[in-house]
Amino acid sequence: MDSVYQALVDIVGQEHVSNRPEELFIYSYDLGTTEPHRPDYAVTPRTTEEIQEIVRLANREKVPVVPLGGGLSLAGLAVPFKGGITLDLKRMDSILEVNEKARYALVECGVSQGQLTSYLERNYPHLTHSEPGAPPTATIAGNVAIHGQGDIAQPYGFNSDMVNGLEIVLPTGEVCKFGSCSIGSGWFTLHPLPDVGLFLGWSGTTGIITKVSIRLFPGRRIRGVGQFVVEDEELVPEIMYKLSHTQMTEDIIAFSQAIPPFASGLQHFTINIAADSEKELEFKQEMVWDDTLGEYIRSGAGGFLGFRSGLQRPQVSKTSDWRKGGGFEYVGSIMPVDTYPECYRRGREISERHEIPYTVLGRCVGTAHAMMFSWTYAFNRADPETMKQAREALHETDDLVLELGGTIWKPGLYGQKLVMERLDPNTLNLMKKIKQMLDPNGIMNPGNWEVS
Amino acid sequence: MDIVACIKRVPDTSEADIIKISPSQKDIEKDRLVFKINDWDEYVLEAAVQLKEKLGGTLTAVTVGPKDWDEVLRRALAMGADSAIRVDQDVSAEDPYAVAIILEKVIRKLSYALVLFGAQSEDFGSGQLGAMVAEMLGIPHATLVTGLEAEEKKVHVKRELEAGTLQSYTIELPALLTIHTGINQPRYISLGGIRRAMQKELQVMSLSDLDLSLEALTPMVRLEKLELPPKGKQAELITGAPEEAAGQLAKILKDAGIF
Amino acid sequence: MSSILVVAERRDHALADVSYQVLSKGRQLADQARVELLAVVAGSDVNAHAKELARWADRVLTVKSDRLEGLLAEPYQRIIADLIRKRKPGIVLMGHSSFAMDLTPSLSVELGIPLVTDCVDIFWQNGDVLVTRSIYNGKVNATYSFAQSEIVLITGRVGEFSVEEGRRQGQVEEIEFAFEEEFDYKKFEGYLEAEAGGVDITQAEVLVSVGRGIKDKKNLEMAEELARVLGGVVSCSRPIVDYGWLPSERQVGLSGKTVQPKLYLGLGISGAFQHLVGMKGARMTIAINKDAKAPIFNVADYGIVDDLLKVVPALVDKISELKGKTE
Amino acid sequence: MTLTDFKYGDVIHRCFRCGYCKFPINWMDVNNCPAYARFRMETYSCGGRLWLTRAWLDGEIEWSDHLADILYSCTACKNCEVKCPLSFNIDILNMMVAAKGEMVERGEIPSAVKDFLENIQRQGNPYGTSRTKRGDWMEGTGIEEYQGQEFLYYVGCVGSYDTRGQQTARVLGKVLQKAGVSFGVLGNDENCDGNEVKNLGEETLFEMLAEENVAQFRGLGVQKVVTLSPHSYNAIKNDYPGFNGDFDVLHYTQLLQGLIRNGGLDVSGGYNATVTYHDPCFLGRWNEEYDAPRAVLRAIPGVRLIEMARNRNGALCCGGGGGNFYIDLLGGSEDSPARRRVREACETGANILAVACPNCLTMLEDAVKAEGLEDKLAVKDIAEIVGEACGIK
Repeated sequence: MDSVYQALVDIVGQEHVSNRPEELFIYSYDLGTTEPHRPDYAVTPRTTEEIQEIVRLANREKVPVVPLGGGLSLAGLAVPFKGGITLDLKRMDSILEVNEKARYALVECGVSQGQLTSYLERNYPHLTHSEPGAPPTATIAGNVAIHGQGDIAQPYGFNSDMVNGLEIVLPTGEVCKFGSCSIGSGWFTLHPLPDVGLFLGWSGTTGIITKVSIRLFPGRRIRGVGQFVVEDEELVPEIMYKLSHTQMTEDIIAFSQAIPPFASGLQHFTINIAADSEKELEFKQEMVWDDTLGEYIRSGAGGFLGFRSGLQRPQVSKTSDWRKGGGFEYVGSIMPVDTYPECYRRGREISERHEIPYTVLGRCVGTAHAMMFSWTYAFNRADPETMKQAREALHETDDLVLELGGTIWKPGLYGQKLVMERLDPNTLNLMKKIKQMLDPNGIMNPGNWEVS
Repeated sequence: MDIVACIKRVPDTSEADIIKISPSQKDIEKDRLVFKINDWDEYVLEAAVQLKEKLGGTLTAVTVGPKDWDEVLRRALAMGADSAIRVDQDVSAEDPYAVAIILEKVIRKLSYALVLFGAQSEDFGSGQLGAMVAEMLGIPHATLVTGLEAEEKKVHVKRELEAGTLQSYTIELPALLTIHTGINQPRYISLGGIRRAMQKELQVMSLSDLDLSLEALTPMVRLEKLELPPKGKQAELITGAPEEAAGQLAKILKDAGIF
Repeated sequence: MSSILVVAERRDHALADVSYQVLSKGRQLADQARVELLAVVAGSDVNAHAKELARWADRVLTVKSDRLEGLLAEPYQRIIADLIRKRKPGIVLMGHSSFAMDLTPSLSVELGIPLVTDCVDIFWQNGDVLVTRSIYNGKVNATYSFAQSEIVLITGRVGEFSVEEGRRQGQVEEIEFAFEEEFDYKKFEGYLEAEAGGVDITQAEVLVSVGRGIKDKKNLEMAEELARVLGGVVSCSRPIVDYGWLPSERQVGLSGKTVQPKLYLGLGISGAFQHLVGMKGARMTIAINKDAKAPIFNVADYGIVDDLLKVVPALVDKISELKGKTE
Repeated sequence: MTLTDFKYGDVIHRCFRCGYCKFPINWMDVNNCPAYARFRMETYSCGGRLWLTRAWLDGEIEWSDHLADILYSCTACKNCEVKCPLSFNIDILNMMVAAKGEMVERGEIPSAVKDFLENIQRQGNPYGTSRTKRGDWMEGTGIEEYQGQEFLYYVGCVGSYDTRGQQTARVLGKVLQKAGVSFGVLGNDENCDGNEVKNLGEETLFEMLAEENVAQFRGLGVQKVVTLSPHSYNAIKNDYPGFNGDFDVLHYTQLLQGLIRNGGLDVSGGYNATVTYHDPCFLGRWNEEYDAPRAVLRAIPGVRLIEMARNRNGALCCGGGGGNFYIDLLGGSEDSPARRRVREACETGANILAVACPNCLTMLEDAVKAEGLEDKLAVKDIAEIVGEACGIK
């Protein structure tokens, strides 16, 4: 009898542990191109206490622990490269508190984006959170853990900048709280207490987020999406700059893709505007369309494609069907806005070299302080050749990001290596110390950010 | 390894209250009943098919009965039997000895290393047939087999005694075993499989094909009469919706000092 | 008819209970017909058993042989067949044990004599012996007579015949028997006891016993829960072991354990004889079963005719409530 | 069978496992896939089942009891098809059924499924109860055998054998009598409709049942059928035409809606309760009939109809589909879909949970007991509510 298995059963109960081939198969796969690795156990805990016991067990037995949220990073961040215990956290799905006045929501780590969106729509229609482009099964906690950005990134920045507090189970099993909650106050602010930068962006290698408080923002009654297009990619940076200057938009996305063919080569803008009254909407649209984009339309450099009321959330999964189906993976990066034209051109080259319909996208983060630029490569899951092509394209793109002076967003193992090669030695050394201090047995999501 | 599996068809009598004795008192009324393969014989076929899958050889299914009985042979064919033989003779009322005489004749015509029977039947359940045939064929046997491992020349069997005790034997082939429930998990036979088995040839033999006459089958045992068994003491029934009944029962248990 | 012969069966160097049962029945039949009752016992150490049998039998025949280990049917068959040929008893009686099932059919073929197995009654009618069997798994009784046969072979159902006190002192006669063959085509390898998994249902005061009606392995949890609140353990009928849902050590019945709990609560057990014979000793029997006509209701003190999947959870609650009150 | 022989071998890889299939329309809860709601392991999600099926056919994993349980835990509720954004979504359930079909052909299926199918082969119902008892439910109702009446009232297995189902079958019969509808039933001659058999992957058995039923209906000159169960309704409406069985079939709520509208049925007796309605999958998502049952309820004086957060094509399945009302792979936990559903119904403040399907009725009523909500919430079939409203005791 497997003693670790038995111990896990004692912690979470028979039904929430498996070491059977079926679960091990499913949890060995990322949705992207990363090669599968089987965990030894799949566990679905319900409480922070259970997670603590599991982590302590893992330290005793020197078994890796791999936390898993929605599993939609596509970069293989939750693939159990060294086996061990995959912790599927999606059963911890309670929305614990919505503080209307202080505009924050406290959620357990398994709460999905869709769940919170729907909850707010039904109970607090005047509040919203920054929902990323991922499918709604993506989790709030997973997204902040990888520095995600959402559909109100333009005014408010990274989702990880919206964190008001965290509850973390350390790799050694202790529970720590960060932010005002750590001194027994509400979960309304992270500052001015000591920094928690030890956990965000570490891809679950320094601890397991069990609770997170994130900021909520005004959810306006009327939301609409305007479509704008230019032929010349060189124009995109200044347009993004000007649009963000108006402070009238919630989301600015520029994208270009090979499908449908007639639109190939064009740069499309999706511009979200929200308002509480027709008057306000009209005013904002004037600022955006007449005062900002008007000149491009008049000069013929750009065109207005239309305006749809209501917020259309992109169903990115459809990209997975571009090459007879099964999947896609993208390289995300955080880039200076003015690199857009080069990102687009070089990305398109890479795609074409690998016979993949190109699709690139830049989302304005903050007041054009940066953009999240992504290169997406679809593949056919039934055709290993296309997966190989995609994998190569992804690696070339990782190289490109750094060449163009950007940083890779939620890099996979290959990207992490590139980043660590370039990291300032002193910083790398500090990371090493932090990692060794927090995770002496190296059990947390090993393979990722292996500084030591 | 060549295997012969002897199987039969029985009425589904799982519900007590659908059984009626016919006026003659010599049989039960069968018109309201549906028929099925004998429970034990499902284990026989599963065991036979598993041996065939493991060791190769042929599997022949045999039954003795009227046309309707083809259906159990179809199941056998659907499961993987290579051929099936039905001796067209209604012996359902006869004593096992008569049936044994017929089966001996059939089996002697076939190539076999192992002959399998169900340990008993759901209807008469005398549990005699297999061992009788073994004696007639002059080959060793083991009844009530719940464990079976076969090699080319011999089989290792576990047979069941009372009180959870088993005894194990090694028996040289050819041999005859009667198979008990629980030796395996019989697979489901899809209707598609049964329909496909309709294509396979199914051989029908008459007594004369076996150089047998009805006289040879004269039973040594005569059925006098059938009757419903005397009622034992009847349980006091607790009625009402589940939770009411449960409530009363809980009280009874408490009063009885169970808890 | 000159005599009735009872074939005694030994298990673990003791006489099997069923042998006493058929011996008593044989005594009764012999007295009614005023014929001699013979008993035969074979094995390596049979003297003690011979004395035992002599309390019922007029004459006990012993066959000393160390070739009979492992209840190998064939050597027994040789001995008994030879004996029957020589003594020509009118009735040969044996308990319907696993051993008898291995032995009697081939014996009847060898001697060309009729065999009726697993009889629940054996009686005289106008000088002929008649037997009653239980068929269609317990739902019909069939009575048989024997067409003109000098010798008939009958096995009696386990637990069906009560044991009368034996007060005789029959004679003991040792018979010589020499085997003419090696039985090397069939080798006894040993006895295997059901592997013990820690739960001994024979010691439990309360048994919650599950049968086919439980429908799915998963529903065992329900029974476990009920057993917990009643401070008992879960046992089962044969199909549950056949399905592999519980180990055979939990099986009550002929091929399983015989139990005598304070309470026997049968869930979805129809009550085939093979099962009932193992729980007759229960002081209180309760049955929950969908089929109102299930035989278990003929032995139970109380019954609920309903879906156990609905009753059991309710029962667990009610019991917990009542316990709550007392504690 | 290998992946290449698999009828859907060229599409099954297209599932990206994005997980939209776990949600209801309004995203309020990732637990709208009954099997995933029950087990919360990715294997039990729609995507998990598709990936496992592909891996099995590909030889990447072996068949196992566990794999069989996972596939058979799909209740065919169609939530995944409604939510999947990709164009192959129309084949998701077909893929599941085809995979189950492969297990059926190999004979490797959960023991409860084996019982279910063998019982239907023998007795024409999943319970294995004698065919000769199928008509017992109608004792003392004065309901006639079908002999050329306008409607054949097809009761189905649950209505014919399950105690609770029988009550509903009787009430509906009386309601139809009261409304003066000309109808008859098949009694002991009724056979299983086969809807579940098809979803359990036993294609040939389903074909046989469909052929026999169509032949029987036509032989009797049946033109119009009204069913108690949405499962029967679905089979007769969508599958029987493929067997030359073109019948004008109604679910009873559709018939009652018409009768009430044109005054054929007097429900002025009323029914005083706050009612929430649970959409049965085979009436709702499968046949997009969301309005008739609600219209019937609204027509009854005293009924205050309120909706659960998950309703219509976003409704959570009771967990009884795909044969699970019998094989019950999703039971035994507070996460069982039926128990989740009755808790949701309770949250609305309703005191009556109305259903229009005998399977839902038994599933949800048991769940109410398991949750100990008897004093807050009662499960009633719409037929029973109508029955009371028109004075049938």
